[in-house]
Amino acid sequence: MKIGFYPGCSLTGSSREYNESVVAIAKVLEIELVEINDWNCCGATAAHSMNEELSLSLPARIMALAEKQGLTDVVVPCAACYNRLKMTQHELEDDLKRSRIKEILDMPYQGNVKIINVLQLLQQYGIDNLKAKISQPFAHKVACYYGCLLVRPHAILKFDRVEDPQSMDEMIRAIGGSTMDWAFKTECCGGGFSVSRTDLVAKLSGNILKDAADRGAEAIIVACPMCQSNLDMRRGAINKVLNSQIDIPVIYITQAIGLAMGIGAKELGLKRHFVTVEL
Amino acid sequence: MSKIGVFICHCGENISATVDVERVAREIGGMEGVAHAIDYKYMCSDPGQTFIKEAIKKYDLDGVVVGACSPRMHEPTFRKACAEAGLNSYLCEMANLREHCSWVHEKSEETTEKAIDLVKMLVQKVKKNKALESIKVPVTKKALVIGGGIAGIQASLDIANTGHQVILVERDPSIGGHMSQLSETFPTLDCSQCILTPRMVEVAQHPNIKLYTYAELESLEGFIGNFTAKIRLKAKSVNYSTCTGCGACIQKCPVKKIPSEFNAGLGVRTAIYVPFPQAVPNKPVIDRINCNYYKRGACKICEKTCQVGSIEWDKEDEIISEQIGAVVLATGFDVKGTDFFPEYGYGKFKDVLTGLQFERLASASGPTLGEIRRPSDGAIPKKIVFIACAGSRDPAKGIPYCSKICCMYTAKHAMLYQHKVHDGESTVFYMDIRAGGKNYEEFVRRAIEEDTVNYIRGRVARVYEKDGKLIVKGVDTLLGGQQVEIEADMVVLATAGVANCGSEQLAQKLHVSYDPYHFFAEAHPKLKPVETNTAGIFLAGACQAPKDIPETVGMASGAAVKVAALFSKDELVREPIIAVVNRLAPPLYSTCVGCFMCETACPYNAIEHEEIKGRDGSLIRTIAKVNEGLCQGCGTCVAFCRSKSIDIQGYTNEQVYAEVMSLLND
Amino acid sequence: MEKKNEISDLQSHTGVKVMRCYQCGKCTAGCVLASDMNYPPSYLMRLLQTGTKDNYEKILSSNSIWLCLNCENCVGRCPMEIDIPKMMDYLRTQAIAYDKLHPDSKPIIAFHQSFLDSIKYTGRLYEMGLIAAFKARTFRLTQDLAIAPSMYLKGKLHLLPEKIKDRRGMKRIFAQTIENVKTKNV
Amino acid sequence: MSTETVFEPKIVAFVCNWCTYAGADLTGTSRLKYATNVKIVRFPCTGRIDFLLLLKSFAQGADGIIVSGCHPNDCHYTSGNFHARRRWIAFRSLLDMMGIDVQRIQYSWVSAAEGSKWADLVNTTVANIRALGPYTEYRKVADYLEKEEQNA
Repeated sequence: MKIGFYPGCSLTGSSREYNESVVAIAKVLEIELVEINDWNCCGATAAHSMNEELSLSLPARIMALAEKQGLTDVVVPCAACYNRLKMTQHELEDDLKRSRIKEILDMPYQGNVKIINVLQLLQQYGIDNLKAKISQPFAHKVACYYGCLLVRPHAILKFDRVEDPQSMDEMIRAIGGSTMDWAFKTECCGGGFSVSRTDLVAKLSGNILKDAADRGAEAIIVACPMCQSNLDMRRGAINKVLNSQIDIPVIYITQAIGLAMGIGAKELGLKRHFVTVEL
Repeated sequence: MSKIGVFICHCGENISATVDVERVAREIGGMEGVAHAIDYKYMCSDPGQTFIKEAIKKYDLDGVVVGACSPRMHEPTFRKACAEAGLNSYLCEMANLREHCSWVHEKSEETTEKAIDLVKMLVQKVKKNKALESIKVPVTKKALVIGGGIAGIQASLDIANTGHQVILVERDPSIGGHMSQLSETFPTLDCSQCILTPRMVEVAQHPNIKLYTYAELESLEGFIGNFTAKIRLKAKSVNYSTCTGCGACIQKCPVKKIPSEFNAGLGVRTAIYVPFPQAVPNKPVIDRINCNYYKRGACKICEKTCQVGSIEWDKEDEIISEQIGAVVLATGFDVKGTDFFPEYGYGKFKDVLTGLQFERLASASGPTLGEIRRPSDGAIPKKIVFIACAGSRDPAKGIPYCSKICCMYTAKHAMLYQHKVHDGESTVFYMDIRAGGKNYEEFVRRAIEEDTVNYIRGRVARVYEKDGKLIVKGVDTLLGGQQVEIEADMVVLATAGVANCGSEQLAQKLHVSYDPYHFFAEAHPKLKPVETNTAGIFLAGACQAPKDIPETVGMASGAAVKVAALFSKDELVREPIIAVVNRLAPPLYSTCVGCFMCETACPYNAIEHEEIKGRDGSLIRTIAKVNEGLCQGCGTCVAFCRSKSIDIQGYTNEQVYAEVMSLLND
Repeated sequence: MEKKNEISDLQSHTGVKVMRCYQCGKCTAGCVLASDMNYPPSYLMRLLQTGTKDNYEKILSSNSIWLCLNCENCVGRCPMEIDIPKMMDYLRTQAIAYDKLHPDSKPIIAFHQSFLDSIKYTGRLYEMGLIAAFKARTFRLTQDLAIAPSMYLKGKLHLLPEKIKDRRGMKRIFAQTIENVKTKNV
Repeated sequence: MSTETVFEPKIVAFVCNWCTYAGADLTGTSRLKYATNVKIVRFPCTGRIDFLLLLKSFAQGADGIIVSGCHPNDCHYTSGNFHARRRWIAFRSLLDMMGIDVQRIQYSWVSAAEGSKWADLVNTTVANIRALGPYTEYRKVADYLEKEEQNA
């Protein structure tokens, strides 16, 4: 199986362990990831907060490059990038906007590249085929945290259920773990305020962490670098707000799967977390 | 040269505001064959009609065109007026200047010109109109009432009490409908069953009412006064003529865990069952989907326990045929479940209920004998939250319309809760309180002021479960959008009232129209609320739109009166809008070549074969003949006729060609 | 016919019909930051419905538009499917043009600008540079001193930026959009 | 938009009494606005509509035609609209043969409850026909009809 790959900035920097784990399991699953040449940043929250045309041009360039490279499907592990690319594709269905953006880029853009997230990639690969690769069942009780960008807006992303989504839970169960019903699956962690408003991030991520802890989660499973860094890197600030010592690790779904496949903690980047991972 | 009279109505200002009515009258007056043309403020008013009558006499008119509202509104009015002045009523036509012109266009040249064209078109048609005699048909004085809820019960009793026969058909094993499931009723808080059950018994005992429970309409054919209804009597597997209703079989039935429909899924029932203790008839049916015997061919315990041998295993559905003259549709409504609301848990929280389920909890005949207890653990909820508009007024996830009854029953629920759980706290999240109705607003005020129900103006974003509590995240918009969080023990959703399942198919069987939400459509939103577009079929209750009990009962009585009025005559006149095959003098007799394409096209088998014989009795030709009783005047045969020998009165080829020509050559 | 004003511009631009809102408050009830906002979403909708210039300016100078995280909870639950986040994006761009920005917007805008600068010059996000620039803009010299080094040690920070080849293309994109004063949002 | 430069097509609508005529009444009671170009001829049922009548209309200079009745299964007369639909399908090929652009006839279903659908139908049809321009080859149709009448 061969598929286009857009890592995005976080995966080459602050969240490189996500990248490492994606690459590691892709190898085991014999999925060839073809990186988009000379890709740029999607603009994330900053661009669409500041200027709409910019927020459309940056993702459009990425997809134009993918088209040029002849990629039909592109997997985007970062939920933020995934969301921006999908939203841009949707916005550019409007002829006026499309022609304007093509003029800005001066590159051809069809808008027909299929953008999928990691969970969709694994679903395509097949849960049963995935099971076949499991050597050390991931026997832990975890809380799957989806956040905002993976599931909303449902009308455009059309991925999973908008409240209480299940795709990650199914995957965890498939690799031998157990999941829980909890209340903050899709509540916002503070996303883009990671640097600018750490106080609000601590508050919002605090609510999430507390509920998971109260329900006895051994780990929180995520598929978004922003969620991961807010819940992991900001743990000090969070624990201050909650005035408690919650030390539940926050790991990527790909890391969990990697562990179940028997891949080493180092190779999966588990050593890079702030909250020590002992699973 | 014809003498047509043309009368242009201003309809107050409804037409004259955008159409230059004087100019219309002026220009039509100049038309060839128009003897008289005037405009007047209200043509349908008494003086207006007098103008027409006088003109008919004064100018000896041989045709009348009234340019006013839709013929669907006032055609009968003006045709009657013409008849009173001695002009055959079918020589009167209407040009629709209101619904099809003044109301849908801005004031302009074009609008006035369109009005002129429409009137001209009808003038050209009316020139070709022929005097017609209306057809008299007998009336079968027996009514079919579909649905045995309070609407059907009321309609049946009212019709039966006028001395006419009624056939009442109910889908479920017992009559009673939703009303029998209710605890107390607003705004008086009298017990629903106490006022309903006597009516149910009256229905069963009434000499003029034939009750078919566990039965459904299979098909309906014919027309007003002369319908044939086929009714499917579903196999009850119990012989009602011998069954005493002792209930021994129910005691012994081993299949005990079937969710009870009557208790809205909160209670359980057996496979052989009577829906509820006060059921009418109070005799059981076997639910074949869940019965052990029908599932795996073994059990038959009920048969062993039955003293009188009433179990009929091999009984099959039976289809009976009834001749009837009118139909009353009273199939009621349904409530949306809790599972369609993602943010309220997709229906997975046991203690999030629908209003109807709460009725069962509050009802003395319910699964908790009237105690408010949580389905999850049987505990008495100390904090309860009611969420109004859960699905109603919600185009995104529910339905755009207001279900109308929820504001009142939610107030009632909160009140009942406070009466039953004295130390309890109840909160209602609402958007608006719609309490229009006698003593309704007073009732809501009582809930707030005397029973201390906490009303919060705002919607709930989501409900989630934590440590056995239901966390309700709401808002108080009257405090500028202050967030409110309540740890509740039970949440009740006032889910929307929707059209009953199968209503669309039923409408199609009956050829009545229905709205986008599958509620049956009334003939006129104001003036014909109980009639449908199909003559002889009437509406009662919530099958037309969500309604409370008083309204439903009123509407049911209204429908009954319409039926009684229809049955007050021995025969009724039908419009002679039917097909005819032309007849000519010998040797031609008719242009019909006897290909009988019309016969293949006719939906009513109204085409007969007529043999034309010579004096010596020898067969000359066989041509088509239309049975006046069966023909409904759809005209499909006309389009099929190659030799143009069959035509439809009121819409003849001559007439419609004249209309089209007039529109295109001005 | 609706008259041409700020509201009609907002509507024609975002496709949001402010009059669709019937003030049920569901958006506010579910908004994670409503309690930190000057005006929670439903209240903001009401301000827009009045159509007055004063109320519109109240919104532009409020912190609400900057605290909105675009988490999309509101639109996901809105019975009338009103796209509040899209509206917020628009209002932010309008607020920048309008000179009375709420103080809460400063660090947020500073972050966004540092972020975009990094993209403009390198084509990608240079986190070390971002943090440095952000500190410079906000004078929050001490913030994150604790975690930055450990980020570096965990290999989460590069000392040097990754640069894409087609940096000219990047500059062109910026020149034609955010730096182009005439740029009206498509 | 300057009306004097725009071509105003002549459009005749053949509708059934029970669904579309009533639907158009609802458009009125709902005060929805639409173009004045379309004029309604009322029939008991679309099953009644003889498609030669449509040709006649073209021969007489109609630029476009709307035929509309009840939705499938909703026909007041059970099956009239099905007959109409079958005949319409056959009729289309005849139109092609005669070089009449099928787009000049808008075949649709509008129920008694679909007032807004009627307004949309009228407006889109007017726009489409306007785009197609005036129908000029009606002479051809007229000749055809004369032949037909001789044969009959």
